[in-house]
Order: sequence, then structure tokens, then C-alpha cells
Amino acid sequence: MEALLQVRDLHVQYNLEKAGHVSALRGVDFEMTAGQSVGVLGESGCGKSTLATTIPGLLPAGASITRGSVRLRERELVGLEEMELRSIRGAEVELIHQEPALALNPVLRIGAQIADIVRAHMPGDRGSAIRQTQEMLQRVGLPGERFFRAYPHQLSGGQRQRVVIAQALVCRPQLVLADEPTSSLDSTTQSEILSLLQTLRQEMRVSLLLISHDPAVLATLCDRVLVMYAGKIVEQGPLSEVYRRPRHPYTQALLSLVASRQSGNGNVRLPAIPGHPPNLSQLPSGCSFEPRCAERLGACAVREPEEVEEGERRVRCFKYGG
Amino acid sequence: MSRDRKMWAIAAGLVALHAAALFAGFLAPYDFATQNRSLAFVPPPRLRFVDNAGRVRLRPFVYGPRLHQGSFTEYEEDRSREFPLRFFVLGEPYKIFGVWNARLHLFGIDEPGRILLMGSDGFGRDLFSRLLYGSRISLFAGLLAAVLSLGIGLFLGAFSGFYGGWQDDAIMRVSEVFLALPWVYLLLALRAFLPLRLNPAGAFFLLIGVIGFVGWARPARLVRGVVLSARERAFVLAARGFGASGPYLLRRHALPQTFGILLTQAALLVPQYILAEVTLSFLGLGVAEPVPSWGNMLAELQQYHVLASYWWMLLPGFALVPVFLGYYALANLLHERVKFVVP
Amino acid sequence: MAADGAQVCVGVEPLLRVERLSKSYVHRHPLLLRQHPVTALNGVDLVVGHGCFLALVGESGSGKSTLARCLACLERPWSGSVWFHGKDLVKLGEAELRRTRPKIQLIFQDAATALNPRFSALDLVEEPLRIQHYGSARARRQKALEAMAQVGLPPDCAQRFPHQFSGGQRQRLAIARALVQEPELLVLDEALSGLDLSLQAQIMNILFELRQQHALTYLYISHDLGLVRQVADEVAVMDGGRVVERASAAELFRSPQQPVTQALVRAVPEIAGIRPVAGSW
Amino acid sequence: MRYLVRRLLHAVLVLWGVSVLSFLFSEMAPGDYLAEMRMMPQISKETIAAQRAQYGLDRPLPIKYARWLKSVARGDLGYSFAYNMPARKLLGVRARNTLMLTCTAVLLSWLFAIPLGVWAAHHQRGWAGRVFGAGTSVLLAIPDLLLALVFLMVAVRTRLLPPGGMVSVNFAELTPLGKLQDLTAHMLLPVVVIVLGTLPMLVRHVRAAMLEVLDAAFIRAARGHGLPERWVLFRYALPAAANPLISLFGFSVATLLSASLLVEVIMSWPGLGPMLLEAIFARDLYLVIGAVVLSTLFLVAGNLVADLLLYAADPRIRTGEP
Repeated sequence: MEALLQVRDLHVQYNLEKAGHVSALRGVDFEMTAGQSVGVLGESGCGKSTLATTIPGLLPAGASITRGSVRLRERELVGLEEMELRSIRGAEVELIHQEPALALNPVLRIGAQIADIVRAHMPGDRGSAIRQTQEMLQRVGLPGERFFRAYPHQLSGGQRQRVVIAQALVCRPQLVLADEPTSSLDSTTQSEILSLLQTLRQEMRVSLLLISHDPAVLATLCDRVLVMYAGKIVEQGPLSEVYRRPRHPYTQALLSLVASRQSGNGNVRLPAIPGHPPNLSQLPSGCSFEPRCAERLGACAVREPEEVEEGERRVRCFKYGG
Repeated sequence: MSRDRKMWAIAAGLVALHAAALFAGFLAPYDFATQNRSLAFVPPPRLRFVDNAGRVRLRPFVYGPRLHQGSFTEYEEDRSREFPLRFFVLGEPYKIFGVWNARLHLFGIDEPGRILLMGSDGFGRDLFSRLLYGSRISLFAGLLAAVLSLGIGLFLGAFSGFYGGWQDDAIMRVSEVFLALPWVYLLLALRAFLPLRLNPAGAFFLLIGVIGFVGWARPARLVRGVVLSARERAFVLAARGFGASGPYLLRRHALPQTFGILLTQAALLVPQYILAEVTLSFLGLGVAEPVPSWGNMLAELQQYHVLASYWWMLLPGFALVPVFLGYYALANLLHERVKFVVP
Repeated sequence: MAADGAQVCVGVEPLLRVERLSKSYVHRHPLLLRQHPVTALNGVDLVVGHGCFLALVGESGSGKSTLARCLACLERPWSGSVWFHGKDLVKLGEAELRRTRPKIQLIFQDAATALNPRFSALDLVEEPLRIQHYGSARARRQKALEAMAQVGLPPDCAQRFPHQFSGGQRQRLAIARALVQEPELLVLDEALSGLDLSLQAQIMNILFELRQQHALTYLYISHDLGLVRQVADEVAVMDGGRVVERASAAELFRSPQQPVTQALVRAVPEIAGIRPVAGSW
Repeated sequence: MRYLVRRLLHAVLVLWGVSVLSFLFSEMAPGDYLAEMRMMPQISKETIAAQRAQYGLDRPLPIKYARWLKSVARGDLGYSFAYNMPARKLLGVRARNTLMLTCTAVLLSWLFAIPLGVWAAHHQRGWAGRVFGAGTSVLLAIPDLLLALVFLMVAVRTRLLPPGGMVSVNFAELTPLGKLQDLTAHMLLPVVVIVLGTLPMLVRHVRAAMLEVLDAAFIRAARGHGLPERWVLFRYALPAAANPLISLFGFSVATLLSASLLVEVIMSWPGLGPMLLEAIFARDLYLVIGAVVLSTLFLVAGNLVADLLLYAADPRIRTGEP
């Protein structure tokens, strides 16, 4: 399977008016092959959303890519002209945001907001755009004229997220990035949306980069998982292997938390991770997880570990060399 | 923060303007009412440094005005006598704050010359002095009317926002009626129903009452909006959960939220109310002669001949611009600060 | 606490008993007379035992939040009664109600909006004591600092403002503020759903310690059965404004009876073949 | 439709409220039309009392108000003592002149405000945006009273434009085209002053509304779908900004009406302004009330137009759900 996406040594910095420079991504390296589904696991502030917005070049005004490259099918995206980036967004790469309610224009009909994307990227007249839109709405479970002519405020949270998914997939992009697509939804709606994403992804052979803070959500959809902490990927590999034998102490802690949740042995102390999440503007010199790590070694406080590769798995921890 | 420093600089500028109004007696060379029929409609003099013989003078001086040959309205410079500009001279008596007598003026020239920095009006009165005395009426009428408006607005807005129910509906319907009237029409209508001829003090307080009463609706609705949103906010609900009473919630949680809005509104309302006083006086419904206000000083411009030939009569109007610039800039900075403080 | 949480919640003398509680909201169009009432509570019966950790789950719109506000006496139901220490809270006058409110404290989902942005951390935690005229200023300060320490907030952050705290710390502040009034029942309305897993765990552990030290009773409201399964003694399921099923957490997951419960259980994402690593935390 | 009926009802209610308010204020007035006559010694008490009875001034307030309502229903809009004729004849012509001025001013100021506002929002960061901002704030600081006097003085001294009034002396003999040219020449100055007086405030509000919409999530999403910038600005941002802009329309009509009164007086344009002033000095009670109620009618009509536009532009209002 030929490579689809390669991210090499990606650094992104936010310059905040008062707090000076904050580095959200501090050297991220990973690849994706066509048709693959990769999960990004990390807690708030680890840089996972920044990664999602950096790839299609949708960084907010205050942020900038300071180093590294993002290559989509051998084509370098970093530093690309805005016009060329625009032709890629929507046709090649699509980003699904977290808040379905806010991602839709409140004064435009649903059908129009999908047909616009088709007309922006695909040849053909309005008629074919409308046909494709109706067909796509059908596939996401919003059939018929009623939904085509509906306005966003007339739909429920779950239905709005289905429209956003329709927008993302209507031009059959090669890569869809989904940033916590279901975190604001009800748990039952969430499982419906996740299964919809799974079926459509397989039917349309679209590669998916799914971002979540909940390992269980990734388990249902992803082949590979990247675990992020303080702007770096601390561990990555095939999901089932990583979940069964996690190597990095942070991954172990996260997964044991989820495991104890699932075993349900009732009101006993939870294996919480001590300490506080990292403050990106004042990171320690050594490994950023060192202050909270139960298996810290001497070297951990001195410098950051390099990434050690072994088969399909990589980990960034002195326990395994680095 | 640079924004804060800018804000305090502008505020200091405005305070200086108001202080100039208070010390008008000292700053102005003459009293606002002293007439001099022989010097009617005299243009502003040119401040000179080089005398007839070409010698440069350290102390600037002016020439007195002299009627042009054969005309009763054209003036030219009478080069025969120089009037050097003197500072801290004793001149016409005035009262400081209406209490202490004083005769010291910042500047002046020897008798019989008269320094008319901005020229004179139809009665030969010094426009510069009238401008300073007039600023007392205009600036403080605007200020006090804004305080009155905001007071009513705060009280009614907070009351209807916090207690709601039929009082809320009643107050809001009345405020809609006030807002449905273009403010100048409402201002004139209100003024029309009050006695026309009034002594200066009466006119001043009547103006403040009328202008203040016209504008309470908008601040009331803004305060109501803030109090309503505060009441729904979780921290007010939480405070009720500690057993807090209604008035406590209003005082400690709801009202502090309104201070930002009130400050911004004040900085917006004061210039508008100064303009209201100027408009009323300009139309002859405000402060009447001989007491000067920026409005009635411009009133003479409604006569064609004044417009055609006495351009300096327009100068008092330009005094409004720095005042407006100051207040609007202050309002913008306050608005940004308010948006920033409440996350 | 007994291993099987079930009889803890019902058997022992109940702290709170809710009988046929109902309430509906009426959307009143200003000019139009046609009103379409929305029923939020439709005859809720619920018993909460002393020291029990009862979870109340249901989809959004099932009336959970309305019930929470009625129990915390922040909203008056239309009918039914809430028995607490032998008194029916629904029938109490405003003054007496104000005295009993501190006993039942509500913790909101978004702590950011539940904390007045203009108050410093210490002011926030002290405020309830000031309202209830508790002891001298120094005693109030001492008790507030104590409560903050119990939820893991160091004294040096006493003067900081809410927007200078992280999401997790703000929620701790809200809990400290409730704790300082020595409540008997804490109603947590989705208090942890916005936080990361590790933060949820930290705060849940704090709640456990507080439960042991102060014999607190919890009513945790959520739509996320995954979190509830692991921490609750018993789970009551709400649907359409009524409690439709109640069982111990383990039993509810083993054999959910009602269709809505089955849907909730199915919706919890599972990770097959994962076992807790013998970590040393 | 329910929404529009409701707004119409509300407008009538407000108009009624204004008339009641005016009558209440008139009741408070110590002096009345006959005040001057009383001062003249030669007029006896009896004639004054007879005059009062004839004009119905001695009747209690409710009766006076009822008679006024009847005359409004008849179309007379009350009775003018000074001119001894129904107010409608006087006010009708003046109202038309005022409308001529304000409608053109409203049209022109919105015609300029929207493109300028959108342009300013788009170039927010550039130096052009800052220069534009400084320009508007200076123009904002020049009150329309001063603006009118300056322009009038320039017109008088340069004789380029007619110095005030509505038509020149020989208006009757002119050809229809000549009449139009003459009228436009006279209207040019007042309209320019009114527009310049309200334009800066409008542009600032349009800019603010656009800025708020431009950093909304659905605009980022639209760019994320690769839609051309043209579409993003005019098909997504402007319609969404329509709602706040239209509700601003009512407010702009109010400011324009107020500005036009002053400009009419200064430039002796025979509109409602000078008539109201005259009536005030003559203490012609019903003429004052007639002028005030008419001005409110214009404003309320302006608000109704705004509601109509809002109903058409914003589907959330059209479909009734909040």
C-alpha cells in the first residue's frame, strides 16, 4: 500500500500576545498509508487538535509552522500557496470539527452547504451537484427533500454531525481528519455516529485520522494509534498490540485507567495519574512526562529520549534505549 | 499595559478640559458679558513678532483694529500703536466657584486695546472669553445629564432585569415608547411643554432634567440585559444554593457585572448629551442670552450676513471636536477592556 | 463500604425520599396565547440512602438536570414532595428553605460559569460562610483554606482568579466551596464529563476520600455510563421524566431490563482484551 | 406570518403610547397658547375664557385626548391654533419634504456603509484598515450641527450651491427637468451633511458585525472545505451578518431623523423640523403633538421595514423556532 501522508519533524508555535511563544508541536513524525485508519490519543493540551488543523493548513492567525514537512502523496503542503491549498482542502483533505452545531452556516439550507463544496471542486452543473448532495445525505441517514431543504437550527446535534460528515465525504477526499467528532454528543448518539463513520470509511475507502481523549472511542475504529503528550508522539503502533502491551508509562497509565473503568469493581480508588498536565510554556528540560512518571530513571530528567523503532512500533522512552 | 496607559492619558486630557471650564474666569481675559459696540464683529488679530521697523520682538504683540476707510464693517490693523501681550495681569473682577472674588487673568493687553483672540460678536464681546465660560454650561450639562440618565437606567434596568414579571414588561414597554421617538424630536417636545423664558440657573437644571430624562431608555435596556444574563449564569444560581437572598445576589453578583457597561455608556452618552444642550441652545430653547453656551454662541450663524462674512463666528463650534474625540476614544478603550475582563 | 453497593443505598435509613415529583416548563409567547408545555418531570420516585453513591443516567432531555435543580431547592416542582430530615422541601417557605439549601449542594458541569470571575479563589470558597454568617473572618478564612487543601488546591493559589485556573482545578474549587458548608448530599450534574480521563480519576478519588471523612452522600448525574459503572454503588435510569429502572452498577450492566437502559449500555465503547496493568499508583 | 402580525401590532401599540406620552407632557406644561394673550392688558378675561372654551383647552385631559383621536381618525391630525386650520394640511407638505430628505439619506448612507464596512472588516489588520479607522473616528467626532454650519458657510461664500431652502424663486416657471435639477441642487447639501453625520457610526457597526461573523466556526469550516474566498465572504459571511445589520437599520433611521431635524432648521429646508420649532415657540399644542407623532410614525415604519427584511433574510425567524 503506497504511502498517503508523511509528517516529518513537525514543529508548530503559537505566539500569544502576553505569554510569548508556546510550542504546541515539538517534532511530530508519523506516516499513513491509503485506506488506513489512525487514531491520535491524547489529553487536552497535548497538541492533537493543532496537528489536525496544521495538516490542511488551517492554523489560526497566531500560530505558525516553524519546522518540518507534511507531504500528501509526495506533495509538500507546508509553505504551499493559499490558492493551491484551497484546491486540496475539500477535495483531498477534509477536517471535521468538534462542535457540529457551530460548523454549519445558520442562514443557509443544508443542501446548499453541501452542494457548494461539490461545485467548488467537481466539474458539472448545478443539477449533478444537487444529485450528489441528495445521494450523500441518503448515505448518512438523512434522506429525502425534508433534510435537503432544512436549516441547521431545525436539526438535532446528531443530525447536524451527520451533515458535517456528508460535507466531508461528498467529494471523496483521500484523507479525513476528525477532531473529537462526538465528544459533545449524547452517548447513544455518539455510538451511532462512530458506526456511521466506520461503515462509510470502508465503503468509500477513505483514510481517517481520528482524534480523541478516550481510548475506547479509538478502539472501535482505528488500525493504528499515536499516543501524544506535550506536543510529541510518545508511542505509536498497531492499536491492538499497543493496547495489549503498552510500553510508554503514560500509555500504560491511560489504558489501566480505562481497564479499571470497564471492570466495574465499584467505588475503589482509581489509578489516577498523579501531578498536573504539562504547562507548554514552561516544559522541563528532560522528558516531559518525567515529573509524573512512576518508572523514571536518572537520564529522564536530563534530556528528551529519542524515538526507538522496533518492527511496527515506536516508543520515546529511556526504558527502551533512546 | 499600553491600552491602560492610553486610557488614563485620554481621561487626564478630558479632566484638563473640564478644569479649563471651571477656571474660565482666570483663563479668559474679559468677562463674558462686557459689550463694546465700537468693536462689533472684529476678526481675530494676527500675533506679530516683527514690528514696523523690522526689529524682532521677544514679546509677541498685536495691533488694535481700526475701521476701514468709508465702511462700517471692514476692519484693518491700526499699526500706529503696538499692544504687547502681558501675562498674569489684573483685569475685570470675577468670582472663583461663585465664592471668592479675584481679578487676576492669565493674559491681557494694556487699555484701551482689547485682545480678541477669536474675534468678537455682534455686541463686541470677546468670543474667546465667552467660549471658556460657555464650556461650563455645555460640558457640565452633558455630564450631569449623563449621570441622571445612567442613574435612572441603572435603577430601572436592574429592577426589571432582576425581578422580572409584570414590572419588567411595564418598564420595557415604556422604554420602547421612549426609543420609538427620534431623540431630537423627543427633546424638543419635552422642552416645548416647559416654560420658555427661564433665568440662567433654572434653564441649566431644566436642561439637565430634560436631556437626562430623554435618554434613560437605552442604558436601562443594556443594564437589564446584563442583569438578566447574570441571573441565569451558574454562579448566581450557585450562590442561591448557599442560601443567599435576592438583594445579596443583586448587590454582589448581578450589579458588578453592569459596571463595565455603565462606564462605556457614560463615555458614549456624555458627548451626545453635550450635543443635545448645544442643539437646544442653538435653537433658542436652551440657555438664553447673555449667558454663553456653545450652542447659543453659534446661533448667530443662522443669520445670512454672519455666515457670509464673519467666518470666525464658527470657531466655537470646533471646540466640540476635541471633546468628542476624547470621549469616543475613551468609550472604545473601555469597551475593549470590558470585553476582556469578563471571560 | 460493602462490596456490593446495592443494599447500602436502599436498606439503610434514607437521607432523601422523592415522591411523584413532576414539573413542566411552559414556553410563553409574549403576545400569542397558544402555549406548548414541555414536561420535564413526570412523577419521579427516588430514594437516596445515607452515604450512598447513586448515579442517575439518561439521555439528554430525560429531565435529569431539572430533577437536580429541584433537589437542590433551586427550582420548585409543580407537585410531589421531597422528604429530607422529615420535612417536605417542596412545601417549605423561602426563609426556611434558604436555611436548608446549604445541606444539599449542586456542582455544575461547567465550573467556569459556576465561579464568579471577579472573585479570588479564597473569596469564592469563603462566600457561603459569609452568607451563612459563620464565625469570625479569621475562622472563615481558616475553614476555607482547609477545604481547599482537602481538594488538593495549595494555599498559594488563594489569591488567583478563576480564569487563571485549569478546568480540573476550577472543578476542585467548586467542590471545595460546596464542602465548606458541611453539606450532607452533593448533587453532581455532569460534573466530570468535560474533563480528560486522568483529571476525572483525580477528582473522583477526592470525592471518595471526602465520602469517607464526612460521610457524604452523592447523586452523580450523567449520560456517560462508562464513567458511572466504575464508581457508583447504584444506578437509576431516567427516561421521559420518570425513573424507569434501578439496580446496582454491576447488575445493571449484566442484565439491563428496559430498552433505554440496554441502549445506554450498548453505547458504552468497550476495549476487548484489555487488562489493568499492575501499576504502582 | 405570525411574526409580522405581531410586529405590526407592536408598532401600533408604540404609536399609541407616544401619543399618550405627548399628551401627558402637554398636561404638565404651565403655559399654553393663550399665555401671551393673558399678558396683554387690553384683552379682557372673558375673551380669553371664551377662546379657551372654543379651542377646548379647558376640558379635562381624557376628553382632549379623545377629541384629538377623533380628529386623527378624520385625518385632520389635530387643530393648529396659530394657523387656524387642521394640522394635516400643514404637516402633510412638511412631512413629504422631510421624507424626501431622510429616505435619500438612508438609502445613500447604507449604500456606502455596507461596502465600506465589509472592506474595513476584510482589511482589518493592514495599514489601510487602521488609516480608515482613524478617518471614521475623526468624522464621528464632528457633530452634524457643526458639519451643517461649515458646509453652509462654504456654500454661501463660494455660491457654488444654493445656500439652503428647497427650491429657487423661479421654481414654478422651470421645465420639469429644470425643476428636478433645481430640487437636487437644493437637496445636495442637506443630504450630504446628514449622510456624513451618520455614515461613520454605520460603517463601524457594519465592520463590527462582519468581524464577529468572519471568525465564526462555520466560516473556518467553509474555508476548510476549500470554497473560494468570494463565496466565503458574500455567500456565507454577509448573509449571516444580515441579522445584526438589519436590526441596526431601525437604529440608523432614528439617528437620521434626528439629524435631519437640525439640518432642516439650519439649511431652512421646509420639513417637519422648522415646523415643530415654530409650533413650540407659538405653543401651538396640537401642532407640536402632530409633528412628534408623525416623526415616530416614520421611525416605527422604518423598524417595520427592518422587521420585514429580517423575516426575509433570517430563516430562524421565518421558521419560528428560536
